[in-house]
Amino acid sequence: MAVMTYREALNLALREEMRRDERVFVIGEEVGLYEGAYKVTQGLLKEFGPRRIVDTPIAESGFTGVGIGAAMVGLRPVVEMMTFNFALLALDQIVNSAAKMHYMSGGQFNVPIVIRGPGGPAHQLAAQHSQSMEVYFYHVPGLKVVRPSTPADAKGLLKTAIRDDNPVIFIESETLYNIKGEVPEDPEFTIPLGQAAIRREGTDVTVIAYMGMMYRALEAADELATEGISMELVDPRTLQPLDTGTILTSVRKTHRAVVVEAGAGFAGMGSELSAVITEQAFDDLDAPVERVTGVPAPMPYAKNLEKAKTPSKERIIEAVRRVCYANGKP
Amino acid sequence: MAVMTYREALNLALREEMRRDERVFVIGEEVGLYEGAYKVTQGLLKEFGPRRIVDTPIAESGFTGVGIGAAMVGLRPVVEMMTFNFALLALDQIVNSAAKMHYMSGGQFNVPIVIRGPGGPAHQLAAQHSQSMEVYFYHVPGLKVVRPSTPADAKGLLKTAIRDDNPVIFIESETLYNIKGEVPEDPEFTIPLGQAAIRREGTDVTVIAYMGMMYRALEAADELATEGISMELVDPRTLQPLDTGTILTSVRKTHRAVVVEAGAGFAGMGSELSAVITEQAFDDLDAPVERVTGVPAPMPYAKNLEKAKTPSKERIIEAVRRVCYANGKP
Amino acid sequence: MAQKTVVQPKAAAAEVEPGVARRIYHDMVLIRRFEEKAAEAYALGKIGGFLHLYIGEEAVAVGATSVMRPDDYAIAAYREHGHCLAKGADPRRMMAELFGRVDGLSKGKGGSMHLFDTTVNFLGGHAIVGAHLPLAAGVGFAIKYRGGDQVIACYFGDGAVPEGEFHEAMNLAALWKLPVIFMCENNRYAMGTSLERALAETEIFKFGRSYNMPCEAVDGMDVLAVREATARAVARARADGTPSLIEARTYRFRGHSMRDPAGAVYRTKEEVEREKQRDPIVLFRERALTAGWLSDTDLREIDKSVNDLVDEAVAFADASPEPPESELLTDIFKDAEGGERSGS
Amino acid sequence: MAQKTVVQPKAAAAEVEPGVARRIYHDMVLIRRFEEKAAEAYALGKIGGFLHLYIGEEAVAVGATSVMRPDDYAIAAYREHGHCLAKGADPRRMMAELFGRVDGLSKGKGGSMHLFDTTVNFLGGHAIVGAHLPLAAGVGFAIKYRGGDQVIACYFGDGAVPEGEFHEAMNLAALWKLPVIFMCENNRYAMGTSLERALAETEIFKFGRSYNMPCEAVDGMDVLAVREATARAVARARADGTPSLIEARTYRFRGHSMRDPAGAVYRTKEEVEREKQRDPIVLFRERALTAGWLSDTDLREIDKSVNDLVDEAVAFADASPEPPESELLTDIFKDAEGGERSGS
Ligand SMILES: Cc1ncc(C[n+]2csc(CCOP(=O)(O)OP(=O)(O)O)c2C)c(N)n1
Ligand SMILES: Cc1ncc(C[n+]2csc(CCOP(=O)(O)OP(=O)(O)O)c2C)c(N)n1
Ligand SMILES: [Mg+2]
Ligand SMILES: [Mg+2]
Repeated sequence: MAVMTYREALNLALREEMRRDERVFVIGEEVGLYEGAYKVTQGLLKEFGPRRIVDTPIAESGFTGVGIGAAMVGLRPVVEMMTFNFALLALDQIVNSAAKMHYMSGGQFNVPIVIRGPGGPAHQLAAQHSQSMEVYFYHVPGLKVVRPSTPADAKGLLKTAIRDDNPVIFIESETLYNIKGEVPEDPEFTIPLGQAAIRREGTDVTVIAYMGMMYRALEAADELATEGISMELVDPRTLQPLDTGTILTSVRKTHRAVVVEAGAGFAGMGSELSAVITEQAFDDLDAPVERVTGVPAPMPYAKNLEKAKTPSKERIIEAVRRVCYANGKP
Repeated sequence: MAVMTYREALNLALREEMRRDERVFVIGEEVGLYEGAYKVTQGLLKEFGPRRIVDTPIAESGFTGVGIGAAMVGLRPVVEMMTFNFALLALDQIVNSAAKMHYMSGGQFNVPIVIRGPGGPAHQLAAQHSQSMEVYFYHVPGLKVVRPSTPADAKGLLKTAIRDDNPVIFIESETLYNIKGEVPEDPEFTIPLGQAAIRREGTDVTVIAYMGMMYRALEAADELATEGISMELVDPRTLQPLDTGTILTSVRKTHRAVVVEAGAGFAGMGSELSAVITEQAFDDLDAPVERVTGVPAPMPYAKNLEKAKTPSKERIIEAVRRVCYANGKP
Repeated sequence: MAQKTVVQPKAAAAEVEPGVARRIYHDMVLIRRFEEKAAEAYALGKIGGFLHLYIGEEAVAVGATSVMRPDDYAIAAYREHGHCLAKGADPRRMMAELFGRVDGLSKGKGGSMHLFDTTVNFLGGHAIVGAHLPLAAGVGFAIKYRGGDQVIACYFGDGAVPEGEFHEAMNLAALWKLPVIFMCENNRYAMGTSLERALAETEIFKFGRSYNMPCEAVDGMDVLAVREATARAVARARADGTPSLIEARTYRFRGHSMRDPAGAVYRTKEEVEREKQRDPIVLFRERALTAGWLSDTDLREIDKSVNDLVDEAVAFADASPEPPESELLTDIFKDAEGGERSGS
Repeated sequence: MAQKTVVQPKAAAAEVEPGVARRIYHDMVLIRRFEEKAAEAYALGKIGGFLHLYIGEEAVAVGATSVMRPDDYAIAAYREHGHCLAKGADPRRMMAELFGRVDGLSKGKGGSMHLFDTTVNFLGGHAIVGAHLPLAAGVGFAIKYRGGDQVIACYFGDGAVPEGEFHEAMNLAALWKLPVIFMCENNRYAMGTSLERALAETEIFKFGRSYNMPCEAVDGMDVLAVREATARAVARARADGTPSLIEARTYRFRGHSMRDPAGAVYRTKEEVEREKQRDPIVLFRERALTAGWLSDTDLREIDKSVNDLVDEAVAFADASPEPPESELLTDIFKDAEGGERSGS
């Protein structure tokens, strides 16, 4: 174990997999000479050279397509989206080429590609640069979607994603790159896709949250503990495939669930989780599943409005109280 | 009232609005000389000329952007996507330009644009040409999304969409263009966005479905009636804004709900409806909301596999039976 | 930079070996007959969805493929029966794919627009106009990454040129010197839209100049002219990865798809009839006879064997069963099947 | 088709009226001072997010705008303070927007990357590279549709050229003869990526040829050279809608954004210093003095008034309150507010 930042964990995962597998290469805007707009690829050009660390012009659809084509014939590209907002320009390639190739070809071709970069609300970047992007991907058959909340997960899940034979959408967060945590140094340390993590054990309510919202829920948990409410916090880690087993086990234990997401909410992860939990644990629920989501508006620039846009600790606490006191005290 | 096809109803709506408002124009691939890949724009070039019926090269992002730019300075474009599958190439323009312009400019600019065309499963068009596309749009703040199931709705809702001052995503269906129905000829006939329609009144279960699935649910209703189950069928018509009022009123009456959608299901309309109904009518529900969705796979070409991909009448009937017999006979 | 301008249609000078002539004639006739049968099958409802015929354009795929190696790659759009056959795919499995049967190349999951065959390095079969151009650049990238000397032929229509992905792929291939041969099959129409209504510059090969990419236009009805131009491009690509843009001027004898009448509003019957006078198969047959590369007997013999091959393909497809319903959930992911994915 | 090649940097011949010289100098200095103040405010945390300075490139926006009418339109990317000021927006409301205050042009909702001002026909402020080019074509379309004789200036960086939307917008504008002036501000870098590493053809103006569009390159540090080239393009556009591509060769004196050091790894300090020797403001000041268009007193007077204006802008922004939280849900839709939308 070593303590490192989320950024360093990603960097280490890339180095280890590139050392391990000659077919792995990194391609994207500013990944080489500039060492990454967010420095995730720092030092990689120096270690692996321009053949494997490929700087591209601004042409998201083009270089994503290049990655997909290269993957079709056996390479294992890691495509960096400088920020995931720009992935919309490559969405057709991701959905119609990458996600469907294996199916359309009856299993003849597969696309082992990882498309990674920061996504989600950032700091005062406004409407076009601060969006929760996973909503464009997790509903697409043929794609896997990862949202790693901790440095250890960042490393373990990125390594697994790179070794996966299918397209994996790996969305990091600008706001988490500097957080520190314990990270296993074993180059064989990986985390399977589709396994949720229990971030905190509890008995009264299950809260499901990932990335920044997971940390906000942790703060809420501390405060709720002082008023005697014990929160169990589940972090799905991968949204597709989704580990419904762990989530349902927790809900069957607590009988209450609150889902938190930074996105606008309409037909989002919260909707899916609420639906799944209700379908499969209806008789175990003491209260309807509560959704705490971002306000359904584009992201405003002004600091105070931006703050009000995403779920606050207070809103999480209120939601937890609502489900807990729905039918009398827990 | 006149009986006409869904295609003719759309064509009439376009003609009426173009006659009414000189700022309205139609732009897209093959809309003019070819009169539309699906003939929705038949005769428009003849009546309005090439200035207002604009054929474009294959450049979805380009001509959608042209529509948005023209709308910013006062025109009212109707952009035809030959099929909505191609809208993925213009998604960045739709999401980052059209949907956010009004907000980013603090209300200074608005984008009165309609983006319309056929979407959803068609006949053996395979993975890239047969997809439920609404899932890419209804979660985006700043967009309205319409899915009209009948000729009358096609006319009334398209006219409203064209008169709306905001971007409206209007997704038709290749499989419905030839259906016939009564359509009001009054050029002032419009249908407000955000109003669901009760397609069939019933007392035992509320089924929510639109487009092809709505007709399949109607067939299911007939069969269920013979075994004494009375279905109330609600067609949301517009998915964004969503008429939750009508839906909840129905569910509070029937105490049971089944949501049907052609899409893959994960975080889809069914998820959102299931979540909303559970949140707001939890104590009225005798059974968890059931979702009947398409199989989470790309669309296969083979006829038999294609048939198995989307919800069948049988699957709808089974779901209704499950909710109805969940706690004893209705 | 070779930036030849278009040579007015005149037969290419080339001499070819009888063996080569035989293969060229055989492949062009095979494509023609295969598609005539497919059209019949479509009329009978045995093939569904969209069916886009390559009839009239055979010289492009056959001429280009004739100077490439089996280990070279090819990728195309949705009008790809010809390219797939030229690459050497089994007509029986192709027809079965069009019929949506389990013995099809992709078990019936892809259909006419999505033919793939790993065994002959045919990479599809793509139905989003322009989207396969970046994929071709990616294959070129992989070839270079591995230090190989293969090349990839990327076939696309004039309609793909106004798309942004054409520009992005051309720039990346030229910037990084990727061994891609961009073969534009300019049949003058994108569905019902003529070149003049789609491009500010209708001499498509000239776009190559914006990328300092060798480019030329050739008579796409002259299989040997296509062969020669492709040979030049292949030589450049094998030497140092230099990509090329070739504009093959051809014509589609049939409608855009089976749903579109041949002589639709966007072009005159006269124009279609005039172009049919330059049928690439007829032109080559005469050429081969005069040059003595092939005899009447050779031709009759080839015609006969092709007919048998195609009849066999149809019989094979007819006999093949529909894919089992379990196939609906296979091939979504390589490792695990649908089960691993969370759906509803 | 005028397809001039680049003239080696030499001062443009033009004579200008004292009044014009005054405005040109005033606007360039205003942009410079405004941004210097913005940089200070950013360091103080009064401005957040990304802040991209135009310092060094002032001659492009000012030169181009100086030959356009107030009713002409302008649209730009995220480095748009200069274009917005040149168009005549109120510096106070602009600074308030950068501060995220309610008196900002967009009530603080857009910020530095999304400046809009209907009152001066400034259409933003767009942060997706290349995405505003089709919008500009759309505005040109609307002008033509209405039979007006306005034009739109579309400013974009060299980094937008490899994007597909550049190609799509250029083709549509040329094909339909839309009155758009595509002004490429070639400062040789897209963030840390130099031209040579981004484009197979680094003489950007030449891309115009692929669309048969008049195109030329000009010294973007010479405000009068930009003015003249733009005047030619405006004349063509007003006459019959002919669009143009102008490549203004300029240089960014500061880092890509405030987060990027000026002399970062991708370019040498020496290069930056060398380029600073050709400061467009200094060049024009000397020119104006020698030519006698402006006197020392004039210049001092302008400098003073600009300083006052900018101080005022900062004071105004400081004094303006944050937008009320209710603004979070306004302006999502024009007719109804957030309420009408279904969220959670
Ligand atoms: C991105 C996209 N837009 C539109 C279509 C619909 N479409 C299918 S084929 C076609 C015409 C393409 O013409 P061209 O590229 O010249 O190829 P050809 O059919 O002539 O061989 C169009 C518009 C599509 N498949 N993809
Ligand atoms: C589509 C897209 N990709 C990437 C980015 C990130 N990005 C912001 S500015 C920039 C460089 C643009 O350079 P250029 O167009 O030359 O403009 P300059 O900054 O030099 O004025 C990049 C890559 C973006 N905003 N949009
Ligand atoms: Mg064509
Ligand atoms: Mg630049």
